[in-house]
Amino acid sequence: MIEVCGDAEAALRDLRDGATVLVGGFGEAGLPFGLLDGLLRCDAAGLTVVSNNAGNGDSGLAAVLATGRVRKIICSYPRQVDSWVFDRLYREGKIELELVPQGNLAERIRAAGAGIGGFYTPTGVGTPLAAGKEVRNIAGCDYILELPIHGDVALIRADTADEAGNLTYRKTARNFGPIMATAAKVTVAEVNRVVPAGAIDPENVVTPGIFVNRVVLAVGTAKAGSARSGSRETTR
Amino acid sequence: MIEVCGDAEAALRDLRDGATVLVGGFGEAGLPFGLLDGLLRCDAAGLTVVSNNAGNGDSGLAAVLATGRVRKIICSYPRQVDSWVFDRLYREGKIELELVPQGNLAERIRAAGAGIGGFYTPTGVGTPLAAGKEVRNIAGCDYILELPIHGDVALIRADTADEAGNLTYRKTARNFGPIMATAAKVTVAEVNRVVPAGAIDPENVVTPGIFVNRVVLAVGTAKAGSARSGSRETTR
Amino acid sequence: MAKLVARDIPGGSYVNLGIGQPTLVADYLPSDKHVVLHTENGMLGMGPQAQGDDIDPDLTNAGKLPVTELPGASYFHHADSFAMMRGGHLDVCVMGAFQVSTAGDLANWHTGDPDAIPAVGGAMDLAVGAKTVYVMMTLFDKDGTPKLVPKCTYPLTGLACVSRVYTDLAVFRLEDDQVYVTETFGTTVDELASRLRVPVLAGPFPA
Amino acid sequence: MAKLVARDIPGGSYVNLGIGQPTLVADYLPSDKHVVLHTENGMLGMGPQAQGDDIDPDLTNAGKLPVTELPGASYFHHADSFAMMRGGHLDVCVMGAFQVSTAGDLANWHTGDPDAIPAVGGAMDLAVGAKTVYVMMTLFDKDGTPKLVPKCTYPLTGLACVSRVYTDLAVFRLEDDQVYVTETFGTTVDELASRLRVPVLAGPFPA
Repeated sequence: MIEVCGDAEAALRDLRDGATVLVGGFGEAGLPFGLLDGLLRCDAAGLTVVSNNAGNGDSGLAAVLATGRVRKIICSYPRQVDSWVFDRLYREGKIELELVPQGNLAERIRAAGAGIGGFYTPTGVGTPLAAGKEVRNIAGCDYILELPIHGDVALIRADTADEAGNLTYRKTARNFGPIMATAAKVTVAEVNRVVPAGAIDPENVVTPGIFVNRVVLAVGTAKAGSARSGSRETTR
Repeated sequence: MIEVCGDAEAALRDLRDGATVLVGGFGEAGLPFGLLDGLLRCDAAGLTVVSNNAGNGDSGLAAVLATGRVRKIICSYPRQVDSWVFDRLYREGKIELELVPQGNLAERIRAAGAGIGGFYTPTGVGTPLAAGKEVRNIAGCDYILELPIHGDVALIRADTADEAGNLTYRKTARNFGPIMATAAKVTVAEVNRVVPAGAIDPENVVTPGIFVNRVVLAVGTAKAGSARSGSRETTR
Repeated sequence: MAKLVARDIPGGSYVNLGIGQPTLVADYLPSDKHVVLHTENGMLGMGPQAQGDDIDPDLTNAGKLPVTELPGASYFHHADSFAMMRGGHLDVCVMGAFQVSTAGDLANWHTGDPDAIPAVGGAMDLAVGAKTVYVMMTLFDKDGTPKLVPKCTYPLTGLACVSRVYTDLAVFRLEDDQVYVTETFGTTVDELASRLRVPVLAGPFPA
Repeated sequence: MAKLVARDIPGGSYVNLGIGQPTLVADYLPSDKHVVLHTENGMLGMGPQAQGDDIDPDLTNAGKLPVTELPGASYFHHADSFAMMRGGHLDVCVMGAFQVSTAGDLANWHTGDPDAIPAVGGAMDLAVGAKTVYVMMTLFDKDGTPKLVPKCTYPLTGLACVSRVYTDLAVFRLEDDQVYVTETFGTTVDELASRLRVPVLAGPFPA
């Protein structure tokens, strides 16, 4: 059974200083704009954010970075044409960057959710991003050891939630949502609608409810990927 | 684009001596009975079979083992009330057994499909099944190193295939199918029906077509998990 | 015994019930307790055993028995199912045992008989993965040998994983290498202390 | 150049087209060639760029541009998408490059400028994962410096991964540390040999 929160602040009520926050999305597809807006209104500082990108324009993740409350970002692709907020903080030395190849980032998040202590990946071998990492030859190929990335909170964007917490996603907005949901102590999903348990075909559930703690309905925002507001079709 | 084979023998035409064959199923749910019947009629010997169980009764995987053409089985739960074929071969020293905890078995198959060179798992630490395996302490916990299990051929049971090779499954018959499909050079799926590309909602595809090479329609067998015969709804 | 286990499972938990006796626990979990059952072959939201026309060979539990699905169920493949277990997402798992040690070590997959054909299934994954592991077993085997032991002599399933042991004679809580007796059935803590080869303390369940 | 790459992609291949120029290759892949496009943000069966009402902010390619879906498409999450790449399931990927070495080493994510903000994305995963890596680039940079080099001086993306290089002046095949020129455009093999700092051999494409 999930908790359907009235607003993003309620969903983020136990966010603490120094927390690691996993933020879904690839570019703006799958970015939980409503939850990020809620994050703006939280006090927690010294955060580590794990997300594929480091914000675009002035809203969403960029607005969160602009508060100065993010100490470090772990991502694969911070530099974009409109990543000026991150760019400035980085050049001013106000934010730490851990750059991780995208597939290793995804696999490290999955490993955290799957109870894997570490894994050997071929990605990055022989490159500067393997610096300081253990290299091991297995069956004739070189691999580097990568460790899991655990989150305190995961903020993800989904399409439909049922009251058992099961989630579906929309198209490529699925991206990091399903794996981040598994890797955090508390997972909050921003959704377009909440339906009764049983309304999602069990064969089509992408994220089982065991990985979801709280849900908030999306509010329409000008830049939101799935911009339409959420609806609660029914309550139990 | 997948190849729809007329029968199991055609689908198994390039099975070679010494091949590693991944066989889906948990008990009889998801066991590809038609493909296993086809395997009976192949000549390939010295096979290694990877499957959760080691056959029940006298049909399916048990019948394949009874041919004496399986040199080794990698599985988690060979001993069952009706596993007499395996039991006899094992006691006679005619089959080698590699016993792997079920989750490590699943993760090793996934690792093969995912290009992971090895991974650290907590499962089995301190037990006889960790004998000879590297133990490593990471962040205060002990883990053992497990290596991927690659297949030459995967034989799986699915529900619907589209002509792009996308698969859906039925209920708990899904079990090992999706991961075995990723871990073999050639994947053959036994299905209940083949539909045109586009007939499966892209959100509901469980195994993307990239992992599927050949499809055969299921034939009704008395013991088959999904016993109804397959149908080809349309061809391109 | 199944009734006691059911009583002690917190409402809203995600629970895996092992093969055999533990499956009986499901009969004592009222639906308003909102316990969600996991079966490691790939399902959450498992319902009661299937009967008659509801039997579907594609819908079974880990014991390969036909079961049903409840509203809010989901299906997933084996790697995802065991990731769920290994990753610490299940609140409780209930398993049988040959032996449990005072440190919470579990032996339940092999008697050590060199002639036995070994089979492990998902027992080791459950032992390390679930947040809490409850064991259901008789306290003594047929020869009267205690199954709650200072150190397991049977091959281990997992280390320091069991937190509660439900037996025909008493319920035990294992904590910091201490054994607390929290309930007795037709016996006393003193009598248990004399029959077991491990020190036991009388102790109520924590709230 | 995009047309040549498209010509050389085998029918029925699963292909990832990198950001920028490689995306143009899609325009030259006729549908009867049955090439299936992968985008690493989580889709197989990607169609052309979306226009007008077809634009859906939830359906984008790896360059974050709106795209469409073709019949037979599928969506999957990032761990599955990169497992597909890393696991060697893609037949061809096409990327841009700053430098390619004769051994097939690829440098395409960082110029080495210490002031630059680094960003890598999925380039390293594609470099190690795809069965064959084609590079599209100009053969010389603005200063006339060759980009096909004995050894990359820019930070590497992957080792020994590139097998073909499509440039404005010629197409190259890299094999066993040899550079074969398979086509030239307004130049000759001899002329190329004199302008490059690596030995080149004239060689036809293998069948």
